[in-house]
Amino acid sequence: AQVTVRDALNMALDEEITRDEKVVLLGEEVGAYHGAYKVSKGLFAKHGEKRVIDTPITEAGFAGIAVGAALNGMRPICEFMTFNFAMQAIDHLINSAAKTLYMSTGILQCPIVFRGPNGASAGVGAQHSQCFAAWYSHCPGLKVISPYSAEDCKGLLKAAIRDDNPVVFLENELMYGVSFDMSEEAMSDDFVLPIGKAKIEREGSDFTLVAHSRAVGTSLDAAEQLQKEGISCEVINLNTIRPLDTETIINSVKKTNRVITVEQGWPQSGVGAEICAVIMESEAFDYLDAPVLRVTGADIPTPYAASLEPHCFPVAENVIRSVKHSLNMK
Amino acid sequence: AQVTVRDALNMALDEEITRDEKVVLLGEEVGAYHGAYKVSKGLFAKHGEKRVIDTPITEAGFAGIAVGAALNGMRPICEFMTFNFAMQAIDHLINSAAKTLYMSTGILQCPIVFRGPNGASAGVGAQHSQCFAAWYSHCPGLKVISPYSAEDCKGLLKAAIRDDNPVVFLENELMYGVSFDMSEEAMSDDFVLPIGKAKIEREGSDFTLVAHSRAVGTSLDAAEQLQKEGISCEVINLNTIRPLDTETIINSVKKTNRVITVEQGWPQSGVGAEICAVIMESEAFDYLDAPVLRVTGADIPTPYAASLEPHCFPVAENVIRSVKHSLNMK
Amino acid sequence: YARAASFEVSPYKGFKLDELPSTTVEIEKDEMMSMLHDMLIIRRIETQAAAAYRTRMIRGFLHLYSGQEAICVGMRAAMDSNDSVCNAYRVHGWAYSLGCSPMSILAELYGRKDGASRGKGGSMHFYTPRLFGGNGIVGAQGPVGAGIAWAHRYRDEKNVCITLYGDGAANQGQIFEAYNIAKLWNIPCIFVCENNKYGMGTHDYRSSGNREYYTRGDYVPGIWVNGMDVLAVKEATAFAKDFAIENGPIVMEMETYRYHGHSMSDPDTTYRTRDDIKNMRTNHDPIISLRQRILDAGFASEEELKSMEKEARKIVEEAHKEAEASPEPELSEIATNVILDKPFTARGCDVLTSFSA
Amino acid sequence: YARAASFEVSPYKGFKLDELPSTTVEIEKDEMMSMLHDMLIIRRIETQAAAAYRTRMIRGFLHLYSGQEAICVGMRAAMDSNDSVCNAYRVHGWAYSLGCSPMSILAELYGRKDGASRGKGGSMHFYTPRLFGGNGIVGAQGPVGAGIAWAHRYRDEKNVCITLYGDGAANQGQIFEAYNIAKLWNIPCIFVCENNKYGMGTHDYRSSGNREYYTRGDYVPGIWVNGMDVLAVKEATAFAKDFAIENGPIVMEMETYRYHGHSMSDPDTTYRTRDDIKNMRTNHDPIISLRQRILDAGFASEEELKSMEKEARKIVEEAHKEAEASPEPELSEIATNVILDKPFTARGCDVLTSFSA
Ligand SMILES: Cc1ncc(C[n+]2csc(CCOP(=O)(O)OP(=O)(O)O)c2C)c(N)n1
Ligand SMILES: Cc1ncc(C[n+]2csc(CCOP(=O)(O)OP(=O)(O)O)c2C)c(N)n1
Ligand SMILES: [Mg+2]
Ligand SMILES: [Mg+2]
Repeated sequence: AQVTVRDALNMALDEEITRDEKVVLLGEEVGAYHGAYKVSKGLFAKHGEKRVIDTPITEAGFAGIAVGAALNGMRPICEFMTFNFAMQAIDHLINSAAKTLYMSTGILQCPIVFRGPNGASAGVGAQHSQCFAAWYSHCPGLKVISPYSAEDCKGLLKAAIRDDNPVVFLENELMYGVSFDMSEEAMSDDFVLPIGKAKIEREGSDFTLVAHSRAVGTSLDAAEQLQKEGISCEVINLNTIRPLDTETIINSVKKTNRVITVEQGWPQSGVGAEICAVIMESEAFDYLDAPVLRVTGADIPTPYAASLEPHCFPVAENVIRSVKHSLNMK
Repeated sequence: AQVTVRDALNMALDEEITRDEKVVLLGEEVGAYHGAYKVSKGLFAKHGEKRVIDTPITEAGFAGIAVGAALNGMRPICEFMTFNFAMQAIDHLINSAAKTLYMSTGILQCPIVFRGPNGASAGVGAQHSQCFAAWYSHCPGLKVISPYSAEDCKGLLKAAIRDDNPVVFLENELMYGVSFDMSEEAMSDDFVLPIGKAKIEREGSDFTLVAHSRAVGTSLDAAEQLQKEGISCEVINLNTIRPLDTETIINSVKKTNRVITVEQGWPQSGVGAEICAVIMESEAFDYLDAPVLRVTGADIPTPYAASLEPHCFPVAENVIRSVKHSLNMK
Repeated sequence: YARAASFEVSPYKGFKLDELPSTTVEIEKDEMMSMLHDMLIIRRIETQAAAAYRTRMIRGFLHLYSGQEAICVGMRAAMDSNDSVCNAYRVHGWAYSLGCSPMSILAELYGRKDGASRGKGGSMHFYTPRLFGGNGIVGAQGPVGAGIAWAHRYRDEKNVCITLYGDGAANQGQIFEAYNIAKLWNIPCIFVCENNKYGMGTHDYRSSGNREYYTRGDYVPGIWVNGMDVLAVKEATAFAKDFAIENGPIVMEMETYRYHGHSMSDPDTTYRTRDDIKNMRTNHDPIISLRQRILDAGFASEEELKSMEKEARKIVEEAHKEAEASPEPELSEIATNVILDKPFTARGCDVLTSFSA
Repeated sequence: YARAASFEVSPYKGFKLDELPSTTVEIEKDEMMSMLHDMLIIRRIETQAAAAYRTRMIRGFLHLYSGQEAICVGMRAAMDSNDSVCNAYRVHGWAYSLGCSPMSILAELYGRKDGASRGKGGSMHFYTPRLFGGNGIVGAQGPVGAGIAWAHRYRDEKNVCITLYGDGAANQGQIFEAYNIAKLWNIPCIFVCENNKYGMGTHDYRSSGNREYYTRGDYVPGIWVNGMDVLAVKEATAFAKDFAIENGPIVMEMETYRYHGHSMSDPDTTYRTRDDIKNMRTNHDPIISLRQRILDAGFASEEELKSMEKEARKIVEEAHKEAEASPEPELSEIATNVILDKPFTARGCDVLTSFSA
């Protein structure tokens, strides 16, 4: 079936709330209003206000409450209207959620999912466009997921909710309305995908493109176009940023000998930088025929104007240009 | 003269508060109590409560107030008792301070310094030991300084206070009591160091060690020991993490052909990862005789016990082992 | 016609205040006419923006101020030119009141070069030397506004910062942190809660433990004002300004209403009815009541007011045309003001692309 | 000797409460003796910890609870075994009250394997199934504690979470956010402000706009309790627990005093005098006053109390010896419980080093 990312996420939430009465969804406008981006549409009516809970606009407060509830036996899904607003609560994600299992040597567990749209939408300006994948994946104690397709979203959100560790689940607003083909298997209530496994979205032999979230689409576009010029690209959809599936990356490099990383976030100490380091430090390095190049968001706060904003986020052309540069082509 | 890092910082604060009446220092316990780590000792008595201001324990509140004051013509130095607590206020550093110049197209400027101890101290546990260099340096609009010696601290803190951009100045508590020789020039009121310039702390020909903050000391120790085995290391003290002095790094790689990065923070998408990427993407790549390796903090929340904690932060031995591994030595 | 008149305005409610502003307000004709003019212009700008949003000339968010105009116009009338304002994202009315031309406002919304922020800020981010945003993060403007006010006091200026936030934002912890420091440091900050009853789709009884926003400063005195009565707003603001300069912070609650959805994409039907809105528009509109007062006082005739309305419409139409004609910012603008240092180069989306300023 | 007696305890102050707890407290001898025992043990643990800190057996921070023991002991006496506690870093007394042995507390401080968190948490981070830290970030425990209480209500348990913070922490914005949500959701959270007058070196008149902490919940009712009177603490907590389960959140202010510096490295002289401390120790000590009541009631003789004190000292001395004899955690512990997945490998400080769990 054709399913949008939004509906896939909605299915995952619905199924897991149904499956386990410890699971609740809380956040701003998730209930009566159906979610600011309608991801939780219908859930309030179906599951009631005990399970789908509207909060005031106080991120530190409700994220901390969600963490407390998780420590005391619940399995909350804490939605941030966007991850930009999670900065108000980030101490709870890092210090209260990610570190407590370790500090308590296992006395307390924190099974919680923090989710919401991450990164840039369209025309929302500098304060609403930041990608937090690199920040969260920097920190031990968390798992960090940044899925691409409807199937990824469903399978990984369900896995995240069932996981006993704190998980940061980074969605992308521009993807919510995008439809994907979804297998029958994926439509089932029991469909979960493994956290920590990257997915080869397209096999190829000349080049490896490593991407996450929306940038996977950008990479697939570029691969399509490059194929026409006889360049065969393998596209890796990371899906999970922490723990990073280094094995899949390394194996691909061994095959293609060339890598471009593709992400929407800023470059410095971003996800692409980590992939460069992973390749440096592994046997993959010896297989490189050319240095790894990064395609990233521009190193600039996001401008509003339609004439500027598109230059801040990668498109297929950036990938193609990088590939050709790497191959010394014009 | 022999000067501790603490006294060097104190001198910088004192001189700049004296020099410009727009400059104020605010934070928890900076005044009557002389600073939790005595960095601001004597300043309250000397400059009075108008210039050296104690705040309640409300980081979002006082950091936001400091940003507002900076936007309205003052030049505040906002101290966080440690940068762990700045997570409560991080939205103001990123969204209120770093992005306003851009969003306002230059109508508003935000000349502010956020400073305080960053990274691990000794025996303070998981919530008090995090290094934020990678996080802040990820974000355009900020300058990020992570100095090493007393001279660096003095010259760069003064430069940060005089800079018209928001600056994050990351100190290290374990360095406060360490003494360094300070040149006569550096003792003067007018001594400032350029932001964005790395410093070659030790010249060498066989290997480049790139480090910041306390890890510079670790690298110098390692270089010293390796010299005895005939391996000559060049030690680069980054001093500034954003903007990164890629030129100095690249030039050194061209000379030595081998690099180890050394930092106290976690590995994933850390400062070392960025250096790997910078080398990948520059002509330096072609000069590499071996892949860049990272020496970092362990990928673990910091444990308290004295038997575990030292394994979480790099010592000279980690650098030496990495160097020898790179050289295929035993 | 008369030159001035006095009016009975809506009564205030006080919290920990010994005195309240006068409910008899003496005002000159010219000032009243100019208030009406400004409110009409703001209303027209918002109407024009809504239309442009529908034709996709405006992207992203668009938070309209229609219904709340009496607040910016009334408060501006009590400010002097060195007073400051720090606001949230519902800011077009304030931008106009503090000197942005209708053209520069619309051009900003259209993402054009002649926009108040050269098209780089967008709908939420307006600035003038005394308007400190246009902040997109709910509640962040609370401490920032207090800091702006602190700088006034630091320089011994007899000025305040008017720091505005909504009924939803009123629950944000950093608002309380700002109250506390403002009280301790005696900061001349006027905290203004624009209570339009909703934070997005949430009625404030679902978000606020105490809905008497003027009392929420605890140890900070407060005053409730009918935010639909521009004369009451002006009078109360003058009072609050004197109070703040003398005594430190004060909280003002301005009760008001927004006519549009939260942002333009808000369906606006899950949480209130069209009748609710119609009732407010008909019976509590700040422009209608000001207009009536002008007529009652004999300051102007129905025809004169009609022509003022026409005039306002024309001004905004011309502004729209000019804004529409303004070019989009050139690519060379992309890297300016990331940081002040020059020369400055920012990396673009790939290793071959960079932008310089 | 008598089996029970009744005492007049320190009067309470109420905020938005119709009733107050009784000031006449009926209590059995055994319970009183056990309270004294517990307070003595806690005091000895802290004294021992202070000594160990001076010999560098304890690293980093060490926040002692001496002077404040009546709070954890009195509150524990009103709790049942499924009630929860969420605290800040000044937590040793609470760890003991909720079941950590003196040995496991000292061993944690010494960084040993038999420590309550196997030496990995340290002085600030204690846990039991019902003690949710030991939190090092000032104010963070506010919402977390409310969330713990929320889970109790979600499961229809008749339990509360006692959520403690200091007079300094009371200004943190997230405390107000927690009050608000707790009120809206009717959460059975007892917010307890342990007002020991100082946040580090700052007297609370320099940090708090309103120092009547029991009134700071605005729409959340409050009660002031003499935190040096263990019987008043117990009675008021029983009252608060009933109230919270029925009506939602309540704020308790416990007025108290800390005898040591903020942490052991605090010189403790810039902000108060030795005489201040001596006065509190002599005239307001919670142990001395409980002891006197026991004597007055004829529950025990001076000699019996002396021997109880000796006994407490012995228990802690033995605990110290055992803790000291406990080995340091093995390196294999370094990577356990970073994450629950198994097998798990964490990167160490260089590319050749890794740790597995
Ligand atoms: C910290 C943060 N959380 C959430 C949002 C999303 N958001 C934008 S406006 C808004 C509602 C605010 O309501 P209110 O304060 O009453 O102001 P109004 O829109 O009514 O003017 C929300 C939830 C945000 N911008 N920032
Ligand atoms: C967010 C944050 N800011 C600052 C600190 C440093 N700090 C630790 S305890 C403390 C004082 C707290 O005082 P209070 O709340 O009165 O508790 P008390 O120590 O008196 O028990 C401070 C400033 C911290 N741990 N967390
Ligand atoms: Mg509102
Ligand atoms: Mg205290």
